[in-house]
Amino acid sequence: MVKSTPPFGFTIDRDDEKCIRCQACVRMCSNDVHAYDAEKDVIVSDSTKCVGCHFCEAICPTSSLTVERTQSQYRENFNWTAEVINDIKSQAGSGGVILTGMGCDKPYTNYWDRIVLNASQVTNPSIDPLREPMELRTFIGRKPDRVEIDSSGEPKLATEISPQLELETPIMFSAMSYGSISYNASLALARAASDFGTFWNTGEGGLHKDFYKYGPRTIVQVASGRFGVTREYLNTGAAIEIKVGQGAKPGIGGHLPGEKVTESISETRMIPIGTDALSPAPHHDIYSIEDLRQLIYALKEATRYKKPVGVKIAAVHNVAPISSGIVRAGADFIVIDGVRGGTGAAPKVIRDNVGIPIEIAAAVVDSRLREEGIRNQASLIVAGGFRRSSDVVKAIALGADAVYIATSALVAMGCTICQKCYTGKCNWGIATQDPYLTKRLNPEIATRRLKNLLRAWSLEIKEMMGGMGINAIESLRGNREQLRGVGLSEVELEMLGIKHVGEAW
Amino acid sequence: MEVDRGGCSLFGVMDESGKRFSGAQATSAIAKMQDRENGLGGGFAGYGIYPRFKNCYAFHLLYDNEKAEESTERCLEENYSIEKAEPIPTRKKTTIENPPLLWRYFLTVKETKANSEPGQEDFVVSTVMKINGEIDGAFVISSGKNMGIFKGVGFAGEIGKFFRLEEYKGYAWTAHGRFPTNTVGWWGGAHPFGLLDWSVVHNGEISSYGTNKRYLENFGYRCALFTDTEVITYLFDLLARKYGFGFDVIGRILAAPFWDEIERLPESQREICKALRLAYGSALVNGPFATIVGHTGGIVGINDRIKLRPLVAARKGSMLYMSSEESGIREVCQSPDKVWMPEAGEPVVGRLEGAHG
Amino acid sequence: MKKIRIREQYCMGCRLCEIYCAVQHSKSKDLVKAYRGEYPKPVPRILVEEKDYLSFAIQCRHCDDAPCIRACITGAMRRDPKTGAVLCDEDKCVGCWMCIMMCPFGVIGRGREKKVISKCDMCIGAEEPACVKHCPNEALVLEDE
Amino acid sequence: MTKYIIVGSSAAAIGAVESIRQADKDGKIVVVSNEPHPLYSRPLITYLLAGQIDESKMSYRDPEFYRKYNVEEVLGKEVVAIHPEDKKVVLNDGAALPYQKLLLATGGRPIVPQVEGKDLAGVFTFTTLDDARKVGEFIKKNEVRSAVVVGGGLIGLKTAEALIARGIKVTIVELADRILSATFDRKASEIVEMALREKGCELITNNTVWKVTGRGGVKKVELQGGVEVDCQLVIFAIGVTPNTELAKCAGIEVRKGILVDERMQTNLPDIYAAGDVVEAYDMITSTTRQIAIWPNAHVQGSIAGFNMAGKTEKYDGSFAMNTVEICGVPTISVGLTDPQEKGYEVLEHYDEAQRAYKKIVLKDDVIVGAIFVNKIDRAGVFRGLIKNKTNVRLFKDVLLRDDFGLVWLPEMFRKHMVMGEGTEV
Repeated sequence: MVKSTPPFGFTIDRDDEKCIRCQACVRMCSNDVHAYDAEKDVIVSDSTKCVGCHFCEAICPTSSLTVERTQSQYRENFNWTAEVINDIKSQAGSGGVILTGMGCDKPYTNYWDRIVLNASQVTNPSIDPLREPMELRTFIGRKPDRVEIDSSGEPKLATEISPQLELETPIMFSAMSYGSISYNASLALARAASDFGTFWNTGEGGLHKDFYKYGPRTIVQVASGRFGVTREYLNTGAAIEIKVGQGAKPGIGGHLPGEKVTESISETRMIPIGTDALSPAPHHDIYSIEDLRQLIYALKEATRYKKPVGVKIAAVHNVAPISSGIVRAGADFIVIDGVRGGTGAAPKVIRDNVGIPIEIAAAVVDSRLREEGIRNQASLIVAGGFRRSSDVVKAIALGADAVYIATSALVAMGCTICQKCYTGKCNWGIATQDPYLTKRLNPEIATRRLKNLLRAWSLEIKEMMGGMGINAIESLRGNREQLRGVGLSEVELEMLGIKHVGEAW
Repeated sequence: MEVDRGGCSLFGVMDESGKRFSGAQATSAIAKMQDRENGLGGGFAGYGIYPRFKNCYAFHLLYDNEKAEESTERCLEENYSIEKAEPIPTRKKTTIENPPLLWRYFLTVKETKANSEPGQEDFVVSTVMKINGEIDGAFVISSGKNMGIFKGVGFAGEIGKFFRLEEYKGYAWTAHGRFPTNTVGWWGGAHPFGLLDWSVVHNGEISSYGTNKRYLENFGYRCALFTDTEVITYLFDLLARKYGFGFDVIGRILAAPFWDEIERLPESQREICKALRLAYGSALVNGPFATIVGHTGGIVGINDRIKLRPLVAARKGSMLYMSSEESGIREVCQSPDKVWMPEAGEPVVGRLEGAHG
Repeated sequence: MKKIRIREQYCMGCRLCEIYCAVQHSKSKDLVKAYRGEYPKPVPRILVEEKDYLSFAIQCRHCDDAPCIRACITGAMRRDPKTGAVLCDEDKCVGCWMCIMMCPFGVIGRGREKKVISKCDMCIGAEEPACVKHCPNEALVLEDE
Repeated sequence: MTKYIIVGSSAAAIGAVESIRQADKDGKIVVVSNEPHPLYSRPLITYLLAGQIDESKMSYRDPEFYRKYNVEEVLGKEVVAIHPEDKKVVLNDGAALPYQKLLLATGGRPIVPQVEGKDLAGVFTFTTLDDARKVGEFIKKNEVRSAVVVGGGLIGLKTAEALIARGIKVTIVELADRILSATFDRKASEIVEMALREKGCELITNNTVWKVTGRGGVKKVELQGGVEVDCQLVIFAIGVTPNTELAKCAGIEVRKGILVDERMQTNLPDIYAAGDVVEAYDMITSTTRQIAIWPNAHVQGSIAGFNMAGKTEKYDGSFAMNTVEICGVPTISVGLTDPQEKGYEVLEHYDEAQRAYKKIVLKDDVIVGAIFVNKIDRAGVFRGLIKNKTNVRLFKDVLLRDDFGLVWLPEMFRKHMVMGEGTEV
């Protein structure tokens, strides 16, 4: 039969009037899309190889390139879409699981886009964040049930406060392992978090020795593969996060192909060079909540109760009761990663079909913990597809203490969400270990851009808070009265615990 | 919040020595600031006004109809010994229109229901929550000992006359004139708001309402009225009565200092303030407000953390005055010893001599 | 003086510095016109060296003790008193290539049109040299010495 | 206030003035030159003759240079004696100038062979501005159409090129079997010879002029073996000899050139020497010898200047190197280009189409010499490697590549060069 391969999805439009044959595109494309034909003095582009990362477009000095989405058209069919047909063709050819990168791109309702915020009008003043103090400082960790003050003599605090992470903005960088992203990308995250006063997360790949100096701003992850986990590692971090699940692939382990296990990565992960790094789907020492409790306390013991220990799970149907169990098992913070959470590599079918949106998960977990009177025992960090500052504000108003961002951080560093992270050929130098590509990400620029993003979002959060007449993030946290749903059903509103637009207090 | 929106006037006065004086002062002071109200609500709280029944919980109730009255009384009889029940005396010839039925009851908790003092208080709170939440047309205005709240729809000065406050004597009085912008007046919605001996008069609109409300819900408070005053009353009840914090600490919770101020404090204070914000961040009252809280031990005035609503205080001898405007104070005390503007978040505390808290 | 610092670890080998340098020193100073309309094609005064995944762009280092100035037989090569840059007066240069021989960086070249040398002039008059301005990865940065 | 006297006014003198003024703002500097012209660049005379430049472009520095540097010029005067014991120099007009520090930068003068007819009109040497003017005028006046240049070295070839540029038919007579035999190897010589011939220049090698004939003016030269060449102009460019007489008489140690130490001081205190007149250290041969080239003169003058002004600076030596473009063929030669002894390794590549020649001479994995013809753009990198005695063992195989550059150097060395980091070189 005729080879039935899926048609490609992009076309390179080159304005030949403007092309000066400088060949920057030829040199730069890791997918070898462009080639110079010296005989004809033209540059030709092979669109079939294009992944749509737009790097050539960005580098072209005369803007002569446009990467356009083109899809060879099949007969319209609501069910048998081009994506479906192409996936089948691809699998009929490969016989394997379809891999992809980044987060779920399916059009499940994005509730952030269906929630609007409040603002003060007339009866109370909005606050100008440029003139008045506006506090975003956030603490992650177990909060005391009650504060006791010893007033015999000079008043003194008589309550012991559990270890806390102190954030200058309620935004942290979510787990991305060194291995899934480049050294320079990790470095930029570490530096930006340190400079800005927030935290970054090692992911499950261990902590490179060079990054130990950023330890006070690092959340170290303990995942099922236990890569790079040592006593020193645990004690270097500011907090420990036990990774049970990830929004992009709940119930699935991880797989870093051997080619990516370079010398430096092998050292950091403590595995031989060139071997596949496999994270099992479950932690093989956690088959129940009691096991989790043991691990939490083992880690607390290992760090002498000086670091908050948290647990990250993917948002799934039972997220609320599971969260309650985790808090009761002794976690100081709990991370919920929604269905739109990203990944370096995941089976497409899992990424797109497993898990629930973070908006609902955040709301039900917060409510559940409050109902059980244990909300103060653990901080709630939510993750999975935070795209803008308003998403953050809405999450906090639903009840989250802080959010994790990762995809947004990558976009700040250049990523265009082409979803090809798993190929290791990231032209932007982010999701790759190829030294020819990694040097493209200047960590100084990346750090600056990440800090700018944090700064911009923080300013916007302050603007929104000021508009609501709130000058401390504590007063936004769980303040669902500031939220209203647009066009949501009763049940959705109930899950979110918010009123519909039009309803007053 | 909706019911509290607007300008509003506040007034508070007490004699810290415990000497009792008539409600006329509070009436004329609040009437002086009539510009700040629109006739849709006014009210007063008086402390030390029922010395004969000082060991009884004095319940002030308003009823929309007799059916509500019957149900309520049935509920009270079940749980309390009613020492006395009577209509609250009112003056007929005023501008006040269509008053509801107004009754007061002096009650002691039946021993079978609760015997310890904290137990009795919790029981009273649950009774109030029940009547207000479940009996249609009945509303408990106040429920403390040796105190009472008098409020209704009308200009505050007229409300004072209506309730014949000049005939009561108390050591502390608070008063409120309302300016709600978009609701019909309802007698129960006027200030002060009360629970046990707590009474709150409030000028402001708190933007942290949702956070505060959900926080209080953790401890069994049901915010039925959707009002700031209700929330502030419960916060005082939780922090002062249940947790036993002094007003200075409560001030640092409700109007928490900013982090950069906290960082400048000496270490022991810094630790306390930080711990308070960590533990009670959800009790931080955000947005503009000025509040005067009354209780058996005295009165406390407090502002939001950036002082977006006015509050002025004055002293003359053992007398302490607090008011939205100085004019209110000058109306009843022409030459105070000292007049000052309290700082944002700094509580002004009037303490009854010999009282705790 | 301000000098261009080379940071090879960030050079991605795109050679845009060469392109912008050439255009900066072209007649039209316009990318498309310079490359598609001018003859001879403009020549960059910066050079990207590449080997495997290592690359860097190098141009005149404007040495403190510049061997090219010492070697110049015409006095065309001189230090600009204001900026400290090593500049060549093309009117004086006779193309003896003494400076090319002396430059240990190999960053002085022969001009294409005239028999004069061609070297980095720090884009005199411009706020920032074109190579620095257009380096997408800040592999070239202008720094105060 | 120190008083400096500098004898000579070319590259070494300029180098010295520039350094003295860096170290001593006030000292009095006197430059004595036997030429009547203010500061000019001697190598430019061939360009002047060719008409490529006019006299206004001859000045090597800003015409105001001496004034700006507060230097007193004594032009057109000859120093005839040095009295080291009195610290004085005597001029040909009898004046005696006292000095505290003296620099001899007297350079060299052309060698004129003792052949018959050497004094005929139309016979010249070619090293000074006056020479250039005279030759220029002579050509114009006599409508010279053919010339013989004796000597196929750098000066000879540049002069020949200049004459060719003026439309004169030139014959070069060279004693050796090829031109540029001192600096080039045979291949390189051939390429240049080819270019000269293509321009119509005639080359006669293995021969020399023994007689110049003509009445009133030159008519022809006679070579050995009976060869005769008609011409109206003869230029002798067979070499230069250092002007060491003055020094010798003053008791300064002289071999071929004046001997100096690392600080460019002669054996007599406070008397320094620099430029073409000295013998200095050759890094490649590890001997002292004369390397009469412009960059050396400037550096030496500069070192001498610093030391005269009380700063200690050392001259670390140099080596032979030269660059010349003849008839559109640019060339650079550095160091030992054509060793005859054993123990050298030679890498070479010739690109026939472009006539591009590249030759690298190594000894014990260190480059000691190189030739570049037609493609000279990165020759300086090799000169640097020679100077630094860099061991090239690890990248020897790429030295001949067109894209050879700093990127191939060992990491530490490269980073130092490129990023200005790392160890001092």
